[in-house]
Amino acid sequence: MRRYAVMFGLGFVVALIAGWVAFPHALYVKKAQPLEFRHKTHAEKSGVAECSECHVLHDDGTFAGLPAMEKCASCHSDKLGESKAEATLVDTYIKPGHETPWLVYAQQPANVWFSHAIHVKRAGLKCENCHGQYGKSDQVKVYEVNRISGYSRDVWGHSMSRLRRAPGDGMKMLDCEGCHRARHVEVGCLGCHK
Amino acid sequence: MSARYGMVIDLDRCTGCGSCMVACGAENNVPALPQATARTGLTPMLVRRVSNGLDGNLRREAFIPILCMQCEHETPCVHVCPQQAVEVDKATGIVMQMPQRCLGCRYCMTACPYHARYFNWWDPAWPAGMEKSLNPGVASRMRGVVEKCNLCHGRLHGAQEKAAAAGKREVDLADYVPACVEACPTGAIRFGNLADQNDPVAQEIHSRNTFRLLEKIGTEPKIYYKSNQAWVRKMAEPIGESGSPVRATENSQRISEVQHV
Amino acid sequence: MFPGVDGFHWAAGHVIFLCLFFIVVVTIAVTVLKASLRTARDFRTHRAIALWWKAGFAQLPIADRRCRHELAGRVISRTCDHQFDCRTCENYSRFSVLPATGYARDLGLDYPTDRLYHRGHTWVKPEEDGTVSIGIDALADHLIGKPDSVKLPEPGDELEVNQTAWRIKKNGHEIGVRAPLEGTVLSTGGEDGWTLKVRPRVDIGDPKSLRHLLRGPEVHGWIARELERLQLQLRPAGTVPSLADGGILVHGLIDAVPSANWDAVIADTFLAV
Amino acid sequence: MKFSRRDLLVWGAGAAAGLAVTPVPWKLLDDTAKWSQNWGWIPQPARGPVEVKQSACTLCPNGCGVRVRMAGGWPVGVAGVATHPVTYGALCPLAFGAHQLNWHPERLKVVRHRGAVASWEDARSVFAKACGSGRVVVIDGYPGRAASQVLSNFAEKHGEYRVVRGAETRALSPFEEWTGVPAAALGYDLENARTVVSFGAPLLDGWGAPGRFTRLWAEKAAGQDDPQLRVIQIEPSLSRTATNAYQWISTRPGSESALASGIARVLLEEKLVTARGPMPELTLEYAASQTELKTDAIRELARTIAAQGPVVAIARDENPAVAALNVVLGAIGNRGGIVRRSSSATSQLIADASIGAARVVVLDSSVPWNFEPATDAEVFRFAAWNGGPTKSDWLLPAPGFLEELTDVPSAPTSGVETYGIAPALTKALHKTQSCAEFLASFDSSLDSAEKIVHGRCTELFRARRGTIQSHDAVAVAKIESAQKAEEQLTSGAVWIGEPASGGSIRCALKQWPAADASSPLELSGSWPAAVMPALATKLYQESGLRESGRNA
Amino acid sequence: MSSAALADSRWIARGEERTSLPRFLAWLSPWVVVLAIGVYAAGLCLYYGLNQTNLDNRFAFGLWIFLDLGVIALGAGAFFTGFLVYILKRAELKPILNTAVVVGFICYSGAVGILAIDVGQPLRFWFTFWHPNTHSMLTEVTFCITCYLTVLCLEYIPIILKNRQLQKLPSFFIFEHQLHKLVPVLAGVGTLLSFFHQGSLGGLYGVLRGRPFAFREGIFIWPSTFFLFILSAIATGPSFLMLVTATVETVTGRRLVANEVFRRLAKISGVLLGIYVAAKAIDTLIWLNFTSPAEGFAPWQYYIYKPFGTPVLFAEIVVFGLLPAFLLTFRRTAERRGWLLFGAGLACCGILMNRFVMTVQTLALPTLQFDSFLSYTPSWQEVASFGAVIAYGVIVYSLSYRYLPLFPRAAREDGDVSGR
Repeated sequence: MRRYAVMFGLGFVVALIAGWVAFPHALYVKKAQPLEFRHKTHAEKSGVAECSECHVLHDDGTFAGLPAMEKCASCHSDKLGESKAEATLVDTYIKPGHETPWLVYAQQPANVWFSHAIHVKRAGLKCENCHGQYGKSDQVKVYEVNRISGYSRDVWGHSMSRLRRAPGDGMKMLDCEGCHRARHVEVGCLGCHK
Repeated sequence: MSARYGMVIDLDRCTGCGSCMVACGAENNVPALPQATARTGLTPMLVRRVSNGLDGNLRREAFIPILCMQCEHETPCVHVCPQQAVEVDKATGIVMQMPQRCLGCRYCMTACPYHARYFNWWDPAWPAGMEKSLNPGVASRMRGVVEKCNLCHGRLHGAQEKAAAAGKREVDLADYVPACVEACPTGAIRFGNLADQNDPVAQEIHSRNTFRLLEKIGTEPKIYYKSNQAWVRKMAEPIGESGSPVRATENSQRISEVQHV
Repeated sequence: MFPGVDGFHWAAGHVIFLCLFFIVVVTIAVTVLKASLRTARDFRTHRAIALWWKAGFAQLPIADRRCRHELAGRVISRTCDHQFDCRTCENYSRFSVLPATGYARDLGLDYPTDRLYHRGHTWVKPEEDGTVSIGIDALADHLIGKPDSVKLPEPGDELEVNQTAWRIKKNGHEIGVRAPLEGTVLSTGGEDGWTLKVRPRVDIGDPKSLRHLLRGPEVHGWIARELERLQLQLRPAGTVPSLADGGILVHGLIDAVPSANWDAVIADTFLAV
Repeated sequence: MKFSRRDLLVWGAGAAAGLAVTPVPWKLLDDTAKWSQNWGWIPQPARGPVEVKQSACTLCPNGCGVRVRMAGGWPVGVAGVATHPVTYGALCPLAFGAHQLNWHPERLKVVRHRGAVASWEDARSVFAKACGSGRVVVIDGYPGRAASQVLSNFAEKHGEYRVVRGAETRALSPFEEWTGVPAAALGYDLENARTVVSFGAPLLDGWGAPGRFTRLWAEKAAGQDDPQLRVIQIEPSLSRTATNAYQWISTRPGSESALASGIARVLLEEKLVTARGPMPELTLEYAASQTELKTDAIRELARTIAAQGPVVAIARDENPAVAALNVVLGAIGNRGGIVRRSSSATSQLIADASIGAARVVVLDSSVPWNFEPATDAEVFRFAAWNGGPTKSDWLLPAPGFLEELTDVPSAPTSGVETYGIAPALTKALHKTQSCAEFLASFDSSLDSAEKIVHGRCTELFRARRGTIQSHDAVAVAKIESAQKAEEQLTSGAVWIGEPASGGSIRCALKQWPAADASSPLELSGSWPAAVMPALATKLYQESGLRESGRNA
Repeated sequence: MSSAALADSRWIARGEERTSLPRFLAWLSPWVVVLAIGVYAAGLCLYYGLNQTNLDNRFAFGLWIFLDLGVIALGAGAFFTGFLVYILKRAELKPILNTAVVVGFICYSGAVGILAIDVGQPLRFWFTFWHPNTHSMLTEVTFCITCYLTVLCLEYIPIILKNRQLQKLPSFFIFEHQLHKLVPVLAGVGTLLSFFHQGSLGGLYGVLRGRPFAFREGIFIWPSTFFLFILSAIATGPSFLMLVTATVETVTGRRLVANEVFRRLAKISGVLLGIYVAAKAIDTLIWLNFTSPAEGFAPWQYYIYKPFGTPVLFAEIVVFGLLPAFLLTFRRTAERRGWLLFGAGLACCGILMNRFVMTVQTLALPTLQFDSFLSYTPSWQEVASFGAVIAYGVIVYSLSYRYLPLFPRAAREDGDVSGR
């Protein structure tokens, strides 16, 4: 009898390890960003105070998302430093005039419609509410993509159990709903889907 | 206050040109699949041709654009969907179909009295490179889900965003005009907020020759029709009501003849 | 489905529906759990054997469940409902006093009257020293003839009544012979090499303790019926059953009539599951 | 220790139990469902900044104003321009799918020589040789553009310039000899007409600039028992126009001229009009027998026609009798009738199928696909789409929808003179070249279309006539500079000339034209492009609204 | 005796005689072929999508849904017998119980299998549980069928574990024993679930106010079809069991169940069928005279399109309703096997016909003035997967009959040892 108990326990533990440790590694592929980028440095050195200085929200409500190449070029027209990243930026992207193929952490699937205007201008949300402290970070965090759904890891959030999460970690529909509920905002499916 | 978007379609003004269909298709990224037939195609806006059943000089035809009727009361599709992929939006009264939630059981299609719901029998496909010309405001649907007219929710989004940017809560109806309404060359399709008493469309629904399809089943559609011709108004009534057996009309006849793929 | 998940409403209908659903799910889950736990428990307490015997008995056709008193001719017809364990039968004493009308006829088999017989075709012979010897009876012996192999229990092994005491292999069939009573194996072997010497765990002085074993006239009645059954089972398909003429019982029937459904025969004879 | 089967079973049970409390099963459920919502093989719209631009549709000579929604530099939607002076924001059904035409499966991507793939260089060398060795005929389907200017300029030097006219223009052609005004300069003053007699013209079904008449009809006639605008449709079958007409007269096919004459006779006999023009010699009875109508019916019809003026009769195609009826009705050069639009336009040689001896024939992409010149010359056909089998030796891929800058002269039936510019909004998908570019590249002395457009804008500005209509109308006189005007036009504004001046036409019709049965129509309707937007074709099929893919 | 045959015979219940292995395999093989083709067809539908079927936007439901409704109705015998035996303590029906469970299991698993192909996005099945719309009859059906299938599995397991070889494993043996003790609980749950989803399947159509042919007024949240479906299901369930058992008896040439049991089933089936027919007739009258006119639909127009004329209605109520009800109830006919089975057969055809009409006629009839009556012919893929379900049923039942004690010897009235 004890033998069976041991066997059972053995299976149980093996499954736990496989599920909580091995599985996440198998599910998410890590991808490197094309460039080094430091939000912190940009804030300090070039005195960029507001996120919206680079991530522009136009007057008609449309949101630029990641700044276009010209924005970078306005300062990095030629190398400001010796770092390798600097070289790549200038030589491979700015000089030939190619956009940097950033991997977007907060990328939502094609069927989601998200308006920064409504959330920032009308609801007065701070960037941190959804994007966390990344704006103050000192290096690009590693981009992880879900093998099956093709979603960025940020959608599910970094806590696999989704139990203990920092604010702004996780951009699942559940998270949108939670926030809407908390603020008594009622939106139908097609309020956020397209 | 919540809006109730609706339409009044003046059938006397409809020449059956089909602009609304094409505009709707382009707006909603409807694929033109060669294998689709009249019975398996996607036509969220479908212009049906009807006749008064007479012959020779007395024969007259009319055209009835059929889209989702946006039923307000006991909305059949909403009631039957097992997983809440359809809902009547509280704020706009639009009956919203969510392809991403849809299981593809097609129960809603059997429930819809107006046959205004369509199933994606195939995956959408376009000539190589043409995705560049797709409307970014609307996601393309995958095979195996039901879709229908959502009153151009993509355009509603645009209007909402614009309103928010301008610091307003209510969208400006000038910014939110469904594709079919915009496309109609004779202005036969008129769109408005039925909840707003000052809206001309809201007033028009009370006029004498305005009617709705199958009014008696009590689904309270928000799409109204209008015609000064009695025989056209008769088309709103169920078969049998008019006392004579169903009158097969050109394209319904055609549809029933279509061979299956 | 749960509060906080899109589509959950605190509407009466919604909540009632879900509650009902969860109740059903829980009921089903509990049922399965209960069954598994009980299984684990019984598994620990080796109840399997008892259950097996029970099940085996339940699977016997009515005709094979005759009460010993019917076999002895004390009653016209009675079906046993105690798994052949007369020790628990409240009616035993009532019938056992009746006169046995069953006549002893020659079965062509040797069934000494100095021993008691178990329905699984084993016999028990009380010895003076308070031990008993156990062996398989004539019919079983004729049936099997020369076994390919025999696996006897080791001295010191505990026997449980109705439990498989030793296993005999023959022509690919494995025959489990049931122990007639509970006790400790003292020695194996003996004149024909198949008998066990056992110290019974029950007081064989007490008449109740061996009550479940057949004796006297019952034995003849019983064996007669067993032979009939054998006849039916061994006859080539399609032929009319002819009564036993004793002569058929050659030693090693299995080899003599290989065509028969020996699986069934063995099962019915040795009351296997 | 030995690992028995039962051990394995128990181990498995444990593992199963354990797995249930890991994210594995639940996350997989979630992700597989998500996967089904984001299948990689399903094209999704590209992301990019959205902007709205104005231009004009150049797929047919009506040049309706279009508002194009662009995303990431590509057109994603077409709509009408509400302020457009001719179309009032209406378009034909096909325009709404036009932005997908450039990806149409039948799009011509490469040069083809008798079906085989060839290169531009081959085409050029062959053309150059041929040019040197003989007469070149250049055929244009959309005269009056700057490009047409290039074409004719080239043709004058190396041969001959001819045009293919649309049905609407052909209907006006009889007046050329009677009035001396080129058909290209004539138009209908429909805005002021109160009765329109259509001899089979698809007035509500893509006739002229589609928006123009449908809007008029919708405002003045639709659903009214006694409309201000009476549309009388004379047509054998119940067409869209017929069913919506004030009156539908069903006649025998091909009897239009007879009926026209009959009506004219009644009008004159009964003095329903102040007598102008000659009395047709054919009798009312003859007309009746031809049309299979009762004589009384014709009388009745004539009275109805005369009842509410001004009246104008519109033929579906060239039809002298109907033209003459207009004379009788006094519609020539009068308010609500047939008016002279511009003084500038000149008459051009018609490219009827036979074009004398020629070494090379060049067909502009604006020539209807089903126009095949009867010639043994080497035929170079420019086209953006392949319309099926053709006799042309060379197929040269021309720019598609909104891929090239062109200017937009007045629409064939327009009552006023207009001018607009259709800028190229999208970059070319393939290595294409317009006929004008091609020809100009052989003769350096020729101005490019762009240059001519620029010149025309300057002229327009200098003339200081008319107004430029964008969101509001601005008199040209009030515009500060030529290139300001050009800018406005390039961004979708339209120039409108003064309203047609009345009696500037002198019509001399001596005797009634011979009533020949009107020619059976073989040319495509108002859609000269070789193909229709796939979406439109598909939706028409599925709805059964239009049986044939053509003539929308 | 070949070693294979010997090995095989070890798995056959003790003392039972079954046909030889080769003959058994010969009997299975055609069914296996049918199953294989069907599985291939189903694979096509899953891989390429439902364009493999002839369903379309008007005929959104077709052969498959009819099949689901049909088999689930016929499978009702499972829960109803369980209900009679364990809740109403009708011990005399015990002999039929195992068959009932197996049949039920086959029907329900088959239905669920087909549903998995029929929905456009099988991977999203769990959305129905995660975001349920409790107003939808389909939700009720989904929940109940899933639970009930689980229950059926749990009821089936003990029967499987009764297999001679499996029984030798003590753990299995005890588990079977214990689970068997708890089966009454499961029977109770099963009854509750089946009761609801049988009804909801009717409700499925009854609530379609957009389909006046199907729409019915009702009691509380349930349209009348809800109750009609329950009635018809429990009425025909026993009939189907009779048919199955009788068929097995003819195929195997063995007498498996006492006539008494048959008579009892017949009585139950007949009486319930009688009640059903009455209810159905009343419902039809109310629908034609009140419900449908109130929606503005003239009653006669439902029956002007061939082949769905009034004869269909007549056949449904009289030929397949009243007639079998009499055949099954009256002693004279009920005592004659032939008549009995004929009656049972009619009853089963009746319920299938009812489900067919409710599915197909409902969709075929036009609602709008300018609609037309449509017809639809299933594609081979649909038919093949339909056949697969039947083949699957036959195979599972054959295997169960061969290797499991479906009809315990002990329970049989003739205690004949050879188990002929």
